[in-house]
Parts: sequence; structure tokens; C-alpha cells
Amino acid sequence: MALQSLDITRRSATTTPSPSQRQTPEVAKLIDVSKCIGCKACQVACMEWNDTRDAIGTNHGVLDNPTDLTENSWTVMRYAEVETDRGLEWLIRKDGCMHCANPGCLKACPAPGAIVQYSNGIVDFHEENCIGCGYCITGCPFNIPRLSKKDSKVYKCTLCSDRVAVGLEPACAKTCPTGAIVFGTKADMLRHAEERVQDLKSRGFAKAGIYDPQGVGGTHVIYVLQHADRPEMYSDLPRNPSIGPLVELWKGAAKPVASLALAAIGVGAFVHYVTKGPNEVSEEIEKEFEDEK
Amino acid sequence: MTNHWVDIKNANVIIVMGGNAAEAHPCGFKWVTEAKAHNHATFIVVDPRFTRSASVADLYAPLRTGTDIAFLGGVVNYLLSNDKIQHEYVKAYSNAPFIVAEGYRFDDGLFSGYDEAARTYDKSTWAYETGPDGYAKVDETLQHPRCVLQLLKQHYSRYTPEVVSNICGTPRDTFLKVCEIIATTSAPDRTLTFMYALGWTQHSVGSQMIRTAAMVQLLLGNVGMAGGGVNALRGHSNIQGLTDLGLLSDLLPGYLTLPREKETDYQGYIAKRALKPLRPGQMSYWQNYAKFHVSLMKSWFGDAATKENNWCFDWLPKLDKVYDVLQVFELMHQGKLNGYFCQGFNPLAAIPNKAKLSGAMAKLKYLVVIDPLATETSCFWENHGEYNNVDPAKIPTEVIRLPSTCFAEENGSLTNSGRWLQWHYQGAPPPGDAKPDADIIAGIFLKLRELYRKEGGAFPDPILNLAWNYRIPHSPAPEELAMEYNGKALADLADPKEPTKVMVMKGQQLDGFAQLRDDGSTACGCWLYSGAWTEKGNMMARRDNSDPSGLGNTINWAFAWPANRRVLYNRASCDPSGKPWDPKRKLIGWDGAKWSGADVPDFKPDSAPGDGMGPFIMQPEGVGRLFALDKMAEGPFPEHYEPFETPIDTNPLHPKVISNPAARVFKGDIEAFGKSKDYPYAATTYRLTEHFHFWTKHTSLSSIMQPEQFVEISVELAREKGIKAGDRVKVWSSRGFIKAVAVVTKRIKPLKVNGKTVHHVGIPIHWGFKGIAKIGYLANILTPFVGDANTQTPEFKSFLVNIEKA
Amino acid sequence: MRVTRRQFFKVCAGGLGSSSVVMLGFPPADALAEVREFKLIRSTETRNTCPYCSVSCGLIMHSLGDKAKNAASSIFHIEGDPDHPVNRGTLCPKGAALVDFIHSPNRLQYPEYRAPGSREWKRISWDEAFTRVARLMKDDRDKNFIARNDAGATVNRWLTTGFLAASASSNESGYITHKAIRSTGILAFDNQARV
Amino acid sequence: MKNDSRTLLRFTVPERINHWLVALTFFLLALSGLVYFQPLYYPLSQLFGGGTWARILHPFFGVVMIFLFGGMFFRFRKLSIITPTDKDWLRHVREIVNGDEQHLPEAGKLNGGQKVMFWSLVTCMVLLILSGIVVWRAYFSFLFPIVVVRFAAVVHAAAGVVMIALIMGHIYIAIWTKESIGAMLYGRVRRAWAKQHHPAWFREMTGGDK
Repeated sequence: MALQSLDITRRSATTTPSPSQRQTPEVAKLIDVSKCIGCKACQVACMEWNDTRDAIGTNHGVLDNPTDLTENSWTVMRYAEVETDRGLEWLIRKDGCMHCANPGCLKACPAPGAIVQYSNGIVDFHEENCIGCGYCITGCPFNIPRLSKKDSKVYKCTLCSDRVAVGLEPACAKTCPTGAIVFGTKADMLRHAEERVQDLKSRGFAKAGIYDPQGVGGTHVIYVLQHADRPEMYSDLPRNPSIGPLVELWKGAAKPVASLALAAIGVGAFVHYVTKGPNEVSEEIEKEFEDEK
Repeated sequence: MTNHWVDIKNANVIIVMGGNAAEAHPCGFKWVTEAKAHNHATFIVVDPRFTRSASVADLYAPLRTGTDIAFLGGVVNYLLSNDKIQHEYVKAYSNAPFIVAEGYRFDDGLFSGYDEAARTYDKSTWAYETGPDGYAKVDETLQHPRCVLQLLKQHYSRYTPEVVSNICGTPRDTFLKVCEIIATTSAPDRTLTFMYALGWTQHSVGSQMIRTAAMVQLLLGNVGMAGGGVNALRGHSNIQGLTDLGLLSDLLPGYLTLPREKETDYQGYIAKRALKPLRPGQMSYWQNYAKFHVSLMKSWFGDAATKENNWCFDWLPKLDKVYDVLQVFELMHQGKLNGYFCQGFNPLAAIPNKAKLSGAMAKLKYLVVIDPLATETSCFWENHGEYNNVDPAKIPTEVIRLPSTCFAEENGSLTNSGRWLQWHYQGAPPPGDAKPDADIIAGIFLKLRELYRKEGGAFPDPILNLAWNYRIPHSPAPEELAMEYNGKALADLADPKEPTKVMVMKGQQLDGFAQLRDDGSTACGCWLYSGAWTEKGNMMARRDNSDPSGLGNTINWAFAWPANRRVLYNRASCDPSGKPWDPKRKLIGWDGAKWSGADVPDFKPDSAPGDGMGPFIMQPEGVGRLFALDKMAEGPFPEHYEPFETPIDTNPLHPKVISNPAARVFKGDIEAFGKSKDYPYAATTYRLTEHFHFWTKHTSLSSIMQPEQFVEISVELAREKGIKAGDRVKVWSSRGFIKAVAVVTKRIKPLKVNGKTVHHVGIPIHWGFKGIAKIGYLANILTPFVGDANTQTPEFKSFLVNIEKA
Repeated sequence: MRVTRRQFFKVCAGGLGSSSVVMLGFPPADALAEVREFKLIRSTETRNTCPYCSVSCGLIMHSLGDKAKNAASSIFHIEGDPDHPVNRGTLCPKGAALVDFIHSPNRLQYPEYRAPGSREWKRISWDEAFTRVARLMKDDRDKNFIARNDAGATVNRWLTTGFLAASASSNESGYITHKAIRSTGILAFDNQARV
Repeated sequence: MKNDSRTLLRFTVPERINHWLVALTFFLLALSGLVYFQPLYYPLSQLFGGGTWARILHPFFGVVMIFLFGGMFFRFRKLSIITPTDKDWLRHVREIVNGDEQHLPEAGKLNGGQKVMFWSLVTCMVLLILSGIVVWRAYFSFLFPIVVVRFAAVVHAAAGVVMIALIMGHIYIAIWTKESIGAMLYGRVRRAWAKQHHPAWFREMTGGDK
């Protein structure tokens, strides 16, 4: 294990603690939807920095393009034209990995070290360890990871862990023309978000607020929403995201219970054999057929 | 821009109208969000479409395309009738008190002096009344019936909120809300900034739209103020630079003008331009015209330019008319042009009415295209099916295509819309054999010169004598050229205050245009850029971004023309006594001995407030013009004229004069304009934030972001026409058709105009028959061949189409 | 087949042993948790200005190689210049995509010639190109140059050839273009500022 | 075991081959499947050339299993119909555990336990196939809503574990019950063995008490 510029909080499918003595400051990316003009600079900067290129697609009757996240598009803008009591509002949300404090993808991942969470909060995929099962997709409450058709590995936003590791902001945050995306320590981002909420309230958005869902332990990508009471208006941002009960069951209790059950069967069999001995043909019957021997 | 990008953060109210800064200038637009976040600014968008700018606006007002003068005229009326003007500023810094000559009239849509046959005005009555001393007369009480303020009130009294709403389709309440917010900035410590771009320029009345905004700003006292001004955001990276350098048919560098063919006398040419003050004590800076002109000619023709030959005045071509692109393509269409050069310009896509352009180009004998990319223009002779249906065999044009470098492969400077000249550096060699533009021009010019030297020919003098003293003649270095346009002393220059002292030694770079002489002892390729490369070195490459005033002026970053000044007319940010109107935003002030502050004063630095010099030093009267005199082609006050293709068939203000009576339009084209019965929908073309004109369709990342051509229509129109989002539709005008995907949106709403429902069809322009994005139709297939009366900029923003499911 | 109690134990032990042997032979890969290498560590930086709109954002271009004699520079990444007062490091979607403009497959690389009526381009040398262009210009100019107008005034203009300049080219290119073109007497001279 | 009149044919050659192929496939499936189930078992992936190969192969093993297990199903489904005697047999838990077959109702060719095993395996297999299609990310998952995929993942894991448990039991009983592995290997059993473990079948085969 070479570089450990970011210390490790969790590693997928790893039963022993990861090196986690050092604590780097917790970071966060704040997306202020009220400042976002939907220019897609973040989409471009993301592809450019990560050296991916999506296909040149088609227009589907909307401005969204690429229309969904892909293994090459780790972030996309989602445009929603919503009529509210203020008239028409064009709510444009940058979608991508939320970097949950309690990541469903990591929980679901069976490949050791394919998904790691650093102590700064970034949830990173290590494709060299990824086996391509797609369990992270099943586990993610925000429907973010995408499986590549080319290499059958799963890709998503890394929060530019390579840039953050050397003390830079993520490419999307750097490029954002209007400052709708900002980056810093999570404490600073929450403070900044609070200021933004105050500004929005002063402009008549009574329900403005911060989206930092606690169902996943809070996130390291947080939103400022004009209508925090109705996140679903923002192209179906989940109201109370969490690792669902099914995933909890599947990747939580089920694992040790089942392993114990299997072990119990083994032990039971062993005990049974030792105590009862083999089930052989009885002496009587053997005698009956002795002549046949 | 009168101000600059960062200065927008100082505004209290920001209006984006006739532009869409969030999409076309996103990184400059950050200063809008900054003003909102940190200056608690109110942000208003007025546009036919709910744009991405509108998505972050506090207030959005819809209006019908092409009706901005009606809207802003209504604002002028509101400000005057509700007494929401900054009185002291208007009285001292505008021509409101000036008395207009008696013959001036405005009746039923026409100003005095109209010549219907020539479609032009005799502008002699659009003038001030002058006294025997030659100065213009003023009435300080502003009560004279012919003083500008009274005429202004009279002219715009027709623009009531009801009339505005009827013409523009803007709901009356929304319009009044906009007016109220604008009116708050008549307070001396509040400013409004207007941000506009091609949404204003690309109309047959584009210049007048901008003028109306400028008038609003003068009335509110917002010109010259930090966070104020009228800000042209402009299109290309160096469109400001090429305008400053005069690469237009009638200009010379630095807004010097080419002589007309009647101006054969050099002295007369200078005298007409070196304007004498119209009021006592005024600077009238153009009085220095001869210094700029002679220095230019010395720069171009060197020793060949002498006092005796009037500095080669005869060598300059004389204009019989303005050869703007519309005029040139009209001539080409008539077969009167043989050769054409397109250097980094894709006219087949960028000028209206593609069919006409394509036919015109096929009549050329030769076409030379200098470009980094394979443009449609260079391939106009290629058949691309429905997208470019021509027969190469029938096109006799010789085409020579020369690859040029792009930004990353050369050193040089670009001038942004904030007038900053910024130097950039080469990062990699060009691909293949591509060459910088300067080398290509040098290559062509030197060959031509060689031919003239060998063979002789028609009037070879200017070609043979053009100063070409570059170290490597076929590859002039950008640094040499920059030093040349900055200017240098050709002889020792004495200090005018102490004639015995040498201020600049022979051969040295000049410090600025104040050192220019009209006796041939200085050379300067563009007086406005003087100061860009002085003896201290390349001022455009300066990188000190410190901002001690906090106003964002960063005066040690790069170089801003003129004279490194960041906010134009900044003398007007102070009251007549020299104190800033708003002490919190002090640009400059009179310190008792001179003007000083956070910016370079746009003023005579030692002229005390008591001297009475006006802040608009380029104007002979020293004040801003509410009344434009003879400077505009279609009238001294802006008047609402309908687009040449109007969806309402009339002008509600004056049905007899519907469209701009002085616009650039040719006979054959007038007859081909569409009428609303055949083409019922108002169409407008525009850019998207994902793309840049016709370049980025050659770029993979940009093509990924918006791959395929589309048009935008309202939910209501879609329902009427049975069109669903994602359907392919056909859109056609009287000039041709395009097919594209329909984007059905709530962001375009039908408007009630003059008792009629007007639907808009939005047409983004970025696709064509070359590129790696999905092949599409050039949008100018649809647009009309008509232009503004002053700039001749085509009316891309307002025309008529029909639409149906393809 | 009879399996005795002893055989049962043997099977179990053997199973354990063989699975251990398997593990010894193929140890599972280490779960690496390092971040991707930062790609700009030693790249060469060059300051530039975005060529698109007239905000003129500052750029930092990162290129391959350290400008050593034997290294061919090629720009592989561009981001905003954080020191620039206007863009402060930001770039819009067009500017952020500039690296693909530089490397567009549609960049022209060689002078090309299309003969009248032809359907194809032919590659030519610069010298051929300059010679041909100059010849076409001279022939047209010599034939159509107007020294005096009908009224007899000296006008020295050449109206049958026009020139469109590029408002995306540098001031220096623009300046030399203006200087050279005006010396020929061309009046049909414009740039994108007009449109 | 000699193929003579003193032994009885218990399983035909095709039955035996089918069984052992199923057994082999099961082991491949179980071992590759466990790789994703619990980090503890991840090293098993090395048996298949790494986690990625385990992931690629597992569903294809499953496809093979569908055919092989289908064969087993059609061969043994009639034999596995549960009769009242079987139900009675199953009620004698204590005797079953102690191997006290004298006190058990007479088992036929398959005893009640074997039949229950059969139907349990069939049930698990159906669940595994259906859920397996849903969670087969490379080809099918994108066709289903995420909730369905999550549900299928739980079903697949649960059915897989139950299946492994059943097979572990099956193997143990085979080991415990001497000579039964031989029966599946060679097909024939001693008459004594048959009489001991499957008296009803023994009678059926020999036609008498002996």
C-alpha cells in the first residue's frame, strides 16, 4: 500500500479495521441550486479532468444531455420546469455521487477494497479491485454508480480524490462559473450554506434550506435548496434517503446469521457423527445376507 | 463595456436584457451572482424566453422579440412622469438643458428630413440651436419647450404602461414592477447596470435599443459609476480588439475613420473630425485627431509618409459607401466581386439567408479561407444532401484553404469586452503545417509585393512602401507588432512644459497617446492602444491582481484602453464639486490639486471642478447625449419600429411607418420578407451555453453536451400543432427550411400582443453540415437579409416562421 | 464404499490442507486504497486566454513534456487561472472543453486547393498557396483597381476583392492584417463585430 | 461393487452422471457465489482466477445448472411425490436422528427426508434462477427497477444460503449413511443395504421378504 494521503475510514468487504489513525479534515462540496445556471461546465470539467468521453448522443426533447449518468458522465445536470406560487421556476440540479457518511455502495460491495471511504469523507471506487457485480448500484440510495460496458467496472464521481489529496478542489467546484458549487471543510460549507439560506429567505423563499440527509449519516455533497421542504421537485431528489431495509438485511444481519447457520450445520453434523457413529447396515440384516457374500 | 466584468459586483440592480449572460458569458455572469450574494442586488431579466439567466433572477419579465425600445421607452416615460431621475446629474452631465434647433420634428413615426426614395434622413435639423459664439444654447431651468428634456418628455409620453404592454406583451404589472426597481437607482448611492449583447445588436433597430438603455442610465445618473454603465458583453474573444483596431470597412485603427470619396482634401478630412468644443471650457478630446492619424500613417508607411504628401492621405482608399457584410454579399450576389478572403470567419453560417450567400459565393472567382477548422464556408461547394444541396461541378470558384494556429499555439493579446488587453503565450506547436495568421498574411503580402516589384501594376505605391521592418519578414513576431501599435518616438520628443527637456528619446516606446504628435515625430499603429507596450515592457502581460479599493479595478492587471482606465466616464461618479456621489464606491475624486483614486481619471487630471469641464470629454459639449444629434441614422430619439417581419402586421404607435425607415435593406430582399398570414410565428435565433457559434461542434466535449439540433416551442404551440417533445419538426421561413428536434418548454409562453396571441419559436444556431456533432442545418437558412441602420448588423433576432411536425 | 470415522477425519483434514495450499499459491490481492496519481505533478504550465467569448478568462494549459529539446509539447489539460481577476479559476462549459478544440479531428493541417468544378481537396505547399493567392489578387487588382472615380477624385480603391477578418485572432494578427489589407485598397473589409 | 444378482441397481448411469454434474456445478456455484456473500469467503475467488472471474463465471454456472438440475428434476420428480407413509416417516424425528431404522416406517426408493430435500432444492433453485436473472448485472439488471433488484438480491442470497445448508446436510447424511456414496458412484447397492435403509424398495425389487 503506497500512498495514503487520505486516511481510510472504511473499506468494502474488509473485516479488519483499515489504517485510520490519522484524521484528515472532513470535506464537503456544496451545490447551491439557487445559484446554478445549468451551464454544464461541471459536466465538461469532470469529463475533461477524468479523461472520459461519453458518446455524442441525440436530443430527446429536453436540454439534459447526456440524459443520464453513465460510466463516462459522473455528473449530469437535471432540469425541472416547475410552476410554483412564484410562477415558473427552473430548478436545475447537478446530480452525482453524494459521498454519504454511511455509504450504501460500500456496504453492498463484496470486493475487498473496491470501495473505500477516506477519513475526509470521500467515498472512492478503486476499479482495479472492482469485480463488476454491480452490488453497489443495488446498494446506492441515490442511484449513482454506473457499470461500464467496456470494462465491466463501476464508475462514479470520486469527488476528485486525486485533486483533494494534493490540496486542490474538485474539478467541478473549480470550474463552476457562478459559484454554485463550492468546496471546503464540511463545517465551512455548512456555515456558507446557512448564509445562502438566509439570503434566499430574504428573497422570499421561506422554505429554503440545506439538504444533508441524515438517513445516510449526512453527505459530503450537500445542496442548498430554495424549497427544502420539497426535494422531490428537484428531479426526484429523495426526501429521506437511506440504505433501504432490504439492503440492510442483505448486507447486514444476513451475512453473520447465515455464516453461523452454516457453521452450525457443520458442527452439528460433526457432533452427530461423533455421538451417533455411522449409520451402517445392522448386524442382523448383514447376517441375513451373509450367504451372499 | 463602459465598466468591466468585475465591476458588476458593485451594482444594486442588474438588468440582463438583449442578452443572456448566464449562457453566453457564464464566467462573467458570476459577478451577477456575486452582487446578489454580497451586495444584496436585485437581478432582473427581460427576454422573450425564460433563459438560464432568468433561472436565477429575482424578477423575469417576458417581452416580444424586437420590442425592447417600446419597453425601455416606457421606462423613460415612467422615470420622467414619476420624477425618478437624478436631477443634479441630468442637469450637469447630460444634454437635457440644451436647446434643439427649430426645424426638428417628429410626426407619426418619422423625424424631420426623411427622404423616402433614398431611405435616409437629411439630419440637418437634428442639431442644437447655437449662439453667435458658435456654442450651443442651454436652458439651465430645463423649461424651454425645445430643450432636450422637454422634447424627451414629449416623445416618450406616448409610451404608457398600457401601450408598452400592448406592444411587448409584457403584463402591465410586471412591467411596472421592473420600472419601480429601476427607479430606485435614481438615488445617488444606488446604481443599475445593463448587460446586453447580440439580443440588442441583432435587430434592425439594434443600435437604438442600446441607446435607449444609455438614456435610462443617464437619467438615473448611473453612467461613470462603479456598478453602473451600459455594458456590451460582446461575442468573440477579440471582437473588441478588432473593433478597436478598426477592421471594418469604414474604419481605421482607434476609431479613426476612412475618408469618404468627397473628402479628397486632407485638411478638410482632419477638420471634420477634430471637433471643436460646443460649450465653453470643454475638452473635446477628438481635437487631437491629427496626432493619432499622422502617427498611424507613420506607422504604416514609415518614411514614405511625409508632411508634403499629406502623410500618404491619397493612399488610403476612399469610401463611396459602407462595405459591410450585407452590402458585400449583395454585391457578390450580383456578381460584382471576384475574390474573397475569410480569415477565421464562417460567413456561410454567420450572415443571414444561406441560400443567397451560397449562390453569391458560387459567383466568386476565388475564395481564400484561413482557419484552424474545416468550416462550412470553405466547403460551401461540397454536396451534403439536404443540408447543403449544391452541385460541385457547377461551382467554378477556386478555393484555397490555409490552416492557421489556434490560441494555444501563439503568443499575443486579446481585448475583452471590459477593454482589457491581456497577453497570452504559446503552449504547444501547431498541428501539421499550420501557421499563425500573421505569418500567413505576411506570406501572401510579401508574394504580392514581389509580384508588383517585378511586374509593376495598378498603383503599387502603398504596397511597395508599406513599412515591413520585421526581423523575420515572413514571420512578424507578435511582440514586434504590439510594440508597433503602441507607438514609438521617431525623433527626440521635448516635454511640452519644459521644451529643453527630452521627454522621450528617439526610438523609445511611448508611454501613452498623450505623447503623440502630428508632425511626424511619432509613429503609433493604434492610438487607443498606446501604453500597452512602453519602455517599461509589456503592460498587457502584467499579473498583479491586487485590488486595494475593493471595487475590483485591479489596475495593475494587464492593460485597459484608454490609458489603463477601468471605468469609462468616471468623472461622472463625482458631483460637479468633485465629491463622489457615493463615498462607499469612490472611483476618483478631486483632492484639491488633481483627480485621483482607485481608477485612472477619465478627465483632464488637473482640471478643477470649478473649471466647469464636463465629464464626457470625447463629446464636444462635454455631456452625455439624451438627444443624439445626427449620430444615429434613424433619429435622435429612439423610436419603436417593428421587426421587418412582424407577427402583428402593424406598428401600434404609427401604422404608416411600421419598420425602421432607414434600415440596411435591399430591394429584392424586401419583397421576399414573410408575412404573418403565411409565417405566423415570431422566431428568434440564439446561442446555447454548451456551444460557441460554429466552432464547438468540432469539439468532442461540447458536442457531447448538446449533440443535436433542436428548436424550442411553448407547451401551448406544441399542443396546437400536435407536436410532442422529442418529435422532429420542420421550421420554415420565406427563405428556406430546417428540420430539428422539438424541445417543448414552459419557458416560452405565448404573449398577448395588440389583441393577438403571439407564439415564439426559439432557434439555437450551433449546427451545420461540418463537425463531429450530429449534422444539422445552418440556422441562417431562415434569417432575413436586413440590418441595423447604423451598424448594418443583421436582424437575426426577429423574423417569422411556420412550423409543423416533420 | 465405506467411510470409517478415521477416514472422515482424514477427509476433513485433507480438505483444510488443500484449501490452505490453494491460498498459499494464490494469495488474494491487497486491497489497495490509494488515490489515483495526480496527473499534473510535473506538467508544463502555460498561461493563456480563452478564445471564445469576450469575458477572456485566464487559462492555465498543461502540456506533455518539459520543453526539453527532444520532448514534443502537447496540451493535455486546461483549467482556469485562479489568479485571473474575472474568472478566478472558473471556466464555462465551452472553456472547460478547450483541450478538445485544440485536438479536434477537424483541425486543418496543410494548405489545400480546390480547383473550379472539382469535388475534392488537393494538398499543396505553402509556397504554392502563397504564389497562387498573390497571383489571383494581383490579376484582379490590376484589372479592377479604381484610381479615380467618375468625378475625377483620387479614390485608390479596389472593390472586387473583399476580406473578412477574425475577431478571435489576436490584436497583433488583427493589426498586421489591417495594415496589409488596407495597403491594397480593399474596402470590403469587415469582421464579426458587424454581425 | 459387482454387477451381479446379489446387488440391486439403485441409480442408472445417466442418473449418476447427471447427479455428479449437478454436484460439481453446485460446488462451482456455491464457491463462486460465496465470494460475494461475505468478505470471509472472498479468498474463494482465487479458485476461479480472481473476483472478476468469479463474478463472470457464477451466472454462467447458473445457466449450466438450469439444464442439469432440470434433468434431475424430470428424472426424480415422480419418485419424489410425497406419500402418507413419507409423512409418517418424517414424524419420527428421534428415530431418524439416531439412525434407528427398525422403528421407522418403511421407506421406499427414496425416503421422506430425501423427498423433502428434493422439493426444497427445487424451490431454492427456482428462486435462485428468477432472482439470479434480476441481479445478473451484465445483461439484465438494468431492465428492472432498483427496488426489484434489491429484493432479488436478498432472495438470491437467502435461497443460496438455504441451498448450501441443504446440500451440506445432504452430503453429511451421505457420509453418515455408509455405502450411500458408493450407491451414487457405482449405481448398485448390496441387498442388505437396501433392506436396511429402503425396505419397501428392497421388497419391490426382490419381490419378497428376503
